[in-house]
Amino acid sequence: MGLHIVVLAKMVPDPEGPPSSFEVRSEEKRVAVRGLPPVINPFDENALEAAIRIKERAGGSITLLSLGRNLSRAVILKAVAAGADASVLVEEDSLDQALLDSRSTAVLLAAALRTLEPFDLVLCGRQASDTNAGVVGLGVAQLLGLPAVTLAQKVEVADGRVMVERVLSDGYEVVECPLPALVTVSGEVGDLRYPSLQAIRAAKELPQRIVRLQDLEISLPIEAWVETVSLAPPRRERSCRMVEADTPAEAGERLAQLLWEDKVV
Amino acid sequence: MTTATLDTWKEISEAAYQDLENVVGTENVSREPAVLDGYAWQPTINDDPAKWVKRPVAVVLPSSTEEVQEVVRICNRHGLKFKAFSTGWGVYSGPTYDNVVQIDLRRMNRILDIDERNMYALVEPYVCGAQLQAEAMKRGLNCHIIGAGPACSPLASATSGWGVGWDGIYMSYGHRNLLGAEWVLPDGELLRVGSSDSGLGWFSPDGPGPSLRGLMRGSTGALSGLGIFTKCALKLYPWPGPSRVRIRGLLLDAKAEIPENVRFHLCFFPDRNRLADAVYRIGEAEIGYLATRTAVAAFIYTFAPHLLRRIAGTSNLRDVLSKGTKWGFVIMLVGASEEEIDYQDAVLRRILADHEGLSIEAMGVPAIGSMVFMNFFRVTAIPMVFRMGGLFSTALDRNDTWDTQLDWAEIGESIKRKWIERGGILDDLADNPFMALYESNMWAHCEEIFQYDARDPKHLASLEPMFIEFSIAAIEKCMEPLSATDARLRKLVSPLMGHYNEWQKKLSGALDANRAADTGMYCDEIDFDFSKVEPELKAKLDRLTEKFRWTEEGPPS
Amino acid sequence: MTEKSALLEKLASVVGRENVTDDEGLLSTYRRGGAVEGGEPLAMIRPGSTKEVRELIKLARAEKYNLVFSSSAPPRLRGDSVPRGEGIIVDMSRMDKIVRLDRRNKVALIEAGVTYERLIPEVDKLGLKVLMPLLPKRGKSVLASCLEREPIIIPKYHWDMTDPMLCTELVFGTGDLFRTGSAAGPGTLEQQWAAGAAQKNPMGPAQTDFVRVVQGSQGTMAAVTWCSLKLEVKPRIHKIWFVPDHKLERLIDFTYRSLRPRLGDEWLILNAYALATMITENGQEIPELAKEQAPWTVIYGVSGYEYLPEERVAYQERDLSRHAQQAGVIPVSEVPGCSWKKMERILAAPSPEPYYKTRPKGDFLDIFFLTTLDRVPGFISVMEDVASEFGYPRDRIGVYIQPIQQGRNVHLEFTVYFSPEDRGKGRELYEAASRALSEAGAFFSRPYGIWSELAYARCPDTVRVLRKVKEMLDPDQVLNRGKLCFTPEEVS
Amino acid sequence: MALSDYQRDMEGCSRCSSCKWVPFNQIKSWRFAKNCPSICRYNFHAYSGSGRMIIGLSLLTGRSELNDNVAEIVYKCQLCGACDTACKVYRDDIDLTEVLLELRAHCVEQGFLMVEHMAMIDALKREDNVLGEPKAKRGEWAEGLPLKDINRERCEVLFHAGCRYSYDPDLRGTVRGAALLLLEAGLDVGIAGAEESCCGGRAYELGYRGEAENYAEDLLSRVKASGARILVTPCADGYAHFRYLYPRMGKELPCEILHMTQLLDRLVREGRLRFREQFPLLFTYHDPCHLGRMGEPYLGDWKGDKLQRPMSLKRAGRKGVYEAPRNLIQALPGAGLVEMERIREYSWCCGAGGGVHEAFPEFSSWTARERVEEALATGAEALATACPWCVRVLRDASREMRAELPVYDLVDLALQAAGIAEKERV
Repeated sequence: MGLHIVVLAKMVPDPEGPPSSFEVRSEEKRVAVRGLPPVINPFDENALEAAIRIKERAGGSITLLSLGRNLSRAVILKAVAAGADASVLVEEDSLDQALLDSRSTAVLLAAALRTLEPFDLVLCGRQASDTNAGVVGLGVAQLLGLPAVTLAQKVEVADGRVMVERVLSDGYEVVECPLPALVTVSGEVGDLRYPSLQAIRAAKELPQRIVRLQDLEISLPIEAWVETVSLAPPRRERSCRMVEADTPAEAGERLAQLLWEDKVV
Repeated sequence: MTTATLDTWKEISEAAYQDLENVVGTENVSREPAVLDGYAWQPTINDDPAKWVKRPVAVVLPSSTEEVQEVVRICNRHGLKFKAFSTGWGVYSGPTYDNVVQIDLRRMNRILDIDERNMYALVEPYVCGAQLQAEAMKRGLNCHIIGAGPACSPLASATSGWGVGWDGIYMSYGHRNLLGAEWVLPDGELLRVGSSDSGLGWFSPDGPGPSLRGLMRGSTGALSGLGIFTKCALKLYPWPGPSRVRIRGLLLDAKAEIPENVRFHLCFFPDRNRLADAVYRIGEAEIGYLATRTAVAAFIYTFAPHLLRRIAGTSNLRDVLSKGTKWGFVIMLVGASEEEIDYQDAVLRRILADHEGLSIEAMGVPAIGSMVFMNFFRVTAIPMVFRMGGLFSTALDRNDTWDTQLDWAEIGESIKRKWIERGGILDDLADNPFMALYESNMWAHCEEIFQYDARDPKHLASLEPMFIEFSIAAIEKCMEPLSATDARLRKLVSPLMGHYNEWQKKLSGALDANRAADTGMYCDEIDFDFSKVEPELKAKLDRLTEKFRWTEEGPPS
Repeated sequence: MTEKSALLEKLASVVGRENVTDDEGLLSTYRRGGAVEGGEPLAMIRPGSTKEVRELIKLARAEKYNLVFSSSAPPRLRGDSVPRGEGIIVDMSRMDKIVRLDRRNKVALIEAGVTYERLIPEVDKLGLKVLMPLLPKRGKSVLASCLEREPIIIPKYHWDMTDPMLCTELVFGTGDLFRTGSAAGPGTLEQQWAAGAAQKNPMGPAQTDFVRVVQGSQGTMAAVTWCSLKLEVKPRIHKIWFVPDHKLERLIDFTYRSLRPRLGDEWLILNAYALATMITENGQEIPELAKEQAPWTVIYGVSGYEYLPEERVAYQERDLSRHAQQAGVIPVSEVPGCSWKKMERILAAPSPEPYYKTRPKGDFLDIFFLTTLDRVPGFISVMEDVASEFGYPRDRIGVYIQPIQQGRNVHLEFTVYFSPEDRGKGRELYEAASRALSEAGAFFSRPYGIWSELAYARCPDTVRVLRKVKEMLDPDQVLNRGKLCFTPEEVS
Repeated sequence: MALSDYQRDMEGCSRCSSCKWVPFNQIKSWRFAKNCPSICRYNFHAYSGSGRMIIGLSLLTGRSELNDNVAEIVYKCQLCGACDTACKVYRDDIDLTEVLLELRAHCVEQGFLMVEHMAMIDALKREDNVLGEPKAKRGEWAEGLPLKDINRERCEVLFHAGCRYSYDPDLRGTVRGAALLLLEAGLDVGIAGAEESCCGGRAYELGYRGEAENYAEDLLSRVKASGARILVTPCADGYAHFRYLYPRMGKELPCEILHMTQLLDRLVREGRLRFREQFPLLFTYHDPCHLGRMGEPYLGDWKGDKLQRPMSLKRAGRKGVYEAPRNLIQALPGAGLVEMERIREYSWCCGAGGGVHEAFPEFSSWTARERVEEALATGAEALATACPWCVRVLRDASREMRAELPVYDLVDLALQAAGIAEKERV
């Protein structure tokens, strides 16, 4: 058996939707989404792309692991079709992605990952586009006792080790660690390739396993460590000031000055 | 009816489903709950507040008589019931049991023959009235279109339902228009009724000897409770007008080119007696192509609810409308020749004069004329009754003389008025009968239509008590409530009418050994829930049933 | 007691001694009827009420009697009331009340024994008319004629095969009483009348039409004690026209054109011989008179009713002459030996005695069935061919074509006339012709005698279901045992 | 809005089946009496307008669950609007098309997506068109034409080519012709070229509302910037979305919106465009759904009980574009027009719409073949229409059927009639 990579993929509402598609429901402490499809969290897509590139070079297999309720088969299918070999869905009505905290998610994923052993590499996005917490990957590594590398822009595997280019604010660094390991991937890796329709249709034949909570070795309920105290849309205050001047040039100058003062530019 | 819930719904067995697939192909059978619910939503003329009827366990779309037979046989084998469904209008189309396979006959949709000279058509179940009429018109013929409108299957109404329509004065009644039928019996065997069973064509529905047409239906059909009709020959009637009536517009904005040999009179009489007498004379004069009594006020309410809601708030206007136009009568005359139409028109005018009636010759009023022409000719107006609130129901009695039917209109109106005042149904000025004459007034029909909004809980709560009240009123009037396709009512009235249902049950037993047909609308009997009925009404019903119950000697004198 | 006198005693216990007889003179008329022969009537009994009819049937069930109901006076033309083997004749002629006549609703309620002869004048007094078959026997029961689906001569009033019969009271072979149509209840007839009803709706009750099963059943399903009958308005003006022509096809064309818009009242087509048979009571004259006629004649009536009668006649005559012109035929007001007035009288009354078909030779046999008008010429040539084979002259066949169901189909009737001593030959021709016509597609909707065998052989599915119905309505085979497809061995 | 906002509409279904038929006044034969491709093809009641409302109600009230089978039913529908029009003949309080759209949005939100539609949406996101063609090539059709670039200058008339016209090589001549005709009439015409993007309407129809709103926003700002007085498009889809969907989303375009046929009709009537060439052909005309009944402008919203909604706000297709294309045919010298049985508000769909062409090509072409049959039954020598999607599928169907029925875009006819075809053709 070759290299076994597991990619963690969270299903989120399409983050590219217009603001009007997101309705903050303060009383329910959640964001309702209207008119947007679920997608794989874009950073997780990057992770999958990274996995596929590794596989292209080093061979092996990729398992896509997702967790939640009502997981869209179509979305999984498209992702799998891009280059994975199998998918595992931890699915239960109680697993509302929008309400699970990072710790619970990590516990569940870690438990699910144990059922997938042996694996060599776990890849996931640097953060999820809906919560932007960026904690789950590290949590999983901690729970499984894996070395973890964050913010990858390039991942390569050779001789039982993983080489990662880490994004820094002013460049990147290269780190290396032994396998098995967990790497969180950043957007710089590049977009997930787009599978052809034939590939998507063919992917229906790839193995898919549905895992229920009772199949996992965990004690329930899982205690959440984070409590949402309140949720409210940011108050947008608009004040309008007219820039007055005799000539357009003068007005422009004054506008620039005001913008500078307001620290907009 | 018992409230239809999903509590008892079970999935069809894999084996039975496989068998169905083998007969009709996978694409023509479904057990998908959402698809099945498409057959369980039957709100029209349904007094169950749930509006849902029983969900079938599967639905199949056979394409031939042989496939229908096979499906019926599968139901027999697997202990399932079947319920056929053509255009599927109204609660009668739906299952009443838990283990029903709904046989949707939609794919059997051909007009197999139109015999122009001998004036009949051979049709399959999913031909609708408007289609048959359009094709008949090309041959100078027309067909009876029932009151439920041109979307309905002429086969279904002639073989399995009622068959009431405005054109009855000239084109009779569904059952009497049959010239033969192909009938898949509840055990899956085939029977052709009449000359077609002898391989001699579809011209005669009776014999040799006794007519098996008598088994398939009576005033009312068995509503699939005694098998499935897969073809029937129906009488066509002369249409001396153009092969196509050119119309612009869809309904209220319609502009029709009205043929020259058609006249349309909207008549008003000063009182009931003169209307009644005039109609008897019209019948004897054998004129008319379509006819109905209509209380114009209610008609306008149905057609233009917005307008009426706005302007009829005042009691004056209501009075003018409901009293001034109460004794209205609509008649369309069609002449095969110029001389004939002139003659009919002259006779009508003479009758009107003799009975102090006046007529608006509606065709002379452009906006009304072109609208009403198709509304009556093709019965396109009918779905308008859904307009006021979304649903309607109707109080049916057994048809007999024109006099009794005018009584029924008044009885219906008085009951309705009470429920309108209670807010139990919508206000259409109460007097809104659907009336028809048959065979030049050989007999007549009336049903009192009422409109409601199923989304209004108060309306929903009114339906069952109203149903009972109308039924009691019919019995009191010595008339069979024609809604006795309801198992509760059947149990009540059968003993008052020669225990007819004992015979229906025997017939069902003779033809349906495995009880495969869904007999809920045919010969089942269940008890009324009288807890919803006012005690004095219940007492009245008890008195009536005591009075009318047949004894060993026959009807009590 | 002899077996016979025991039988008579038992029957008398139901209807009284005076209404039971085994008089051979009376019984002998039930030994033969039409082509049916060999009946063995044991006794005749005349019930006087529905109650007695029911008791009689109950008795028959207990004693396994075969009851043959009969309402009309002889001669027996069809054989339906000739028992198959032994049978007790139940003569309904005592039940002859005209229960009610209703001018407004144009309806009569009559018992089984009421004849055309009795009913016509009563109805006439109200300005109404009875819908007549062609020249019924003088003693013909109106109810029986309807039950046997005798065609009426005004096709526009023949909307459906039950017409003109509407509601009925039935006693099934089980002995159970039943009422059909709007007579079924709730309520008695009187209560219904008080409520304004008039037993005019012929359908039901409810979801079965038992009257249709009883009609055409030749007394095998139920006894019928009374019925309501639709009547029509007696015309203010009435005129008869003849359209003689040597080509039947032209008259068929004319008939199709005219019946479609419901022109005309009476409408029938006769060949020369049948016409001649009708218009003279002197049998000697018939061959000559027939030669003077055109081979074929349409006879139609035109009427004006209460309102604008002249105008009605005028438009109808104009439209009819237009159709005649298009069909290439000419309406005339008399034919040799018969003015339109005379024909009007003939059509309005029962046949004078002796029955008109006996005029040419003393005896005759009819072969009739249903078909459509366009198929008539084909059947005529079949009939003529068979006649020729038997040396029977083609021009001595009587042909009567009666459009029914408003022209959608026709009753086609052939009559062969022969002297009583030639009955054997006549029967041979009749049987051969019946078989040939059946072969050619004749639909014997009223299957008397050998026609049962011919008709039911064609429709096994119908037979299967009919037997189930018979089992249900007459489980002990007490009603006209052995008729139709209900031969005892086959039913049990 | 959400599916639950239409619960009353769904509960109001009387199941009268009017939605399955051409409005009854207009049924002219047995053969062409039905109006809904979906139920005609798949037959279960669930595939009708009524059946879809019942599905919605069933899902909403928890009687059944959404799954792939159900979603597929939801998507096997061209959203042609014929059921809605037929229903509205009788009903004031049911907005059937809205229910169908809500069902799709519901499917999308729940993740029951057709992969083919996902591909369209991804293409849209990547390349700003639903065909997945390169964005950079969008303006190539206009090469060499003296059209203004609205990204740089203002213009009087903004010409929006639409996705299919921009890329379908078969329709290249048509779209160029459209521009040529406008130039011929002396109009000041601009285009967005490579910067033009999809109108987003198809995304809306597929249930991807957020995506649609993004594009509406984009187009609105572009139109504003162009300063155009008129926006004209030969794409019937685009036309309908600009006139109905955009204002409904609160993104009304600040200019007159015309379909190409309307503008051509106007130019011909004003004498600014002359038809010279003879056209001795008998035509029949196919009303594109989006130009006809679905092209009815947004009439305004009604809050509250729809039973009380003024008739002027009832969307029944009456204000669709029916006359302009017919006027154009009749203006062609020597040409005749013979109508099919199903026309105007109750026209039979070409089969392409609602994502059916992409997800269920067999169903799309079945629907188109049915239309070609109907056209052939008129005895017409040619079929004319006014929507690139209709042209595409009807042409394909006619070819598949080996029918001798050329399918014309009205723009091509106008172009030839105006006699400017030859010199400018690419």
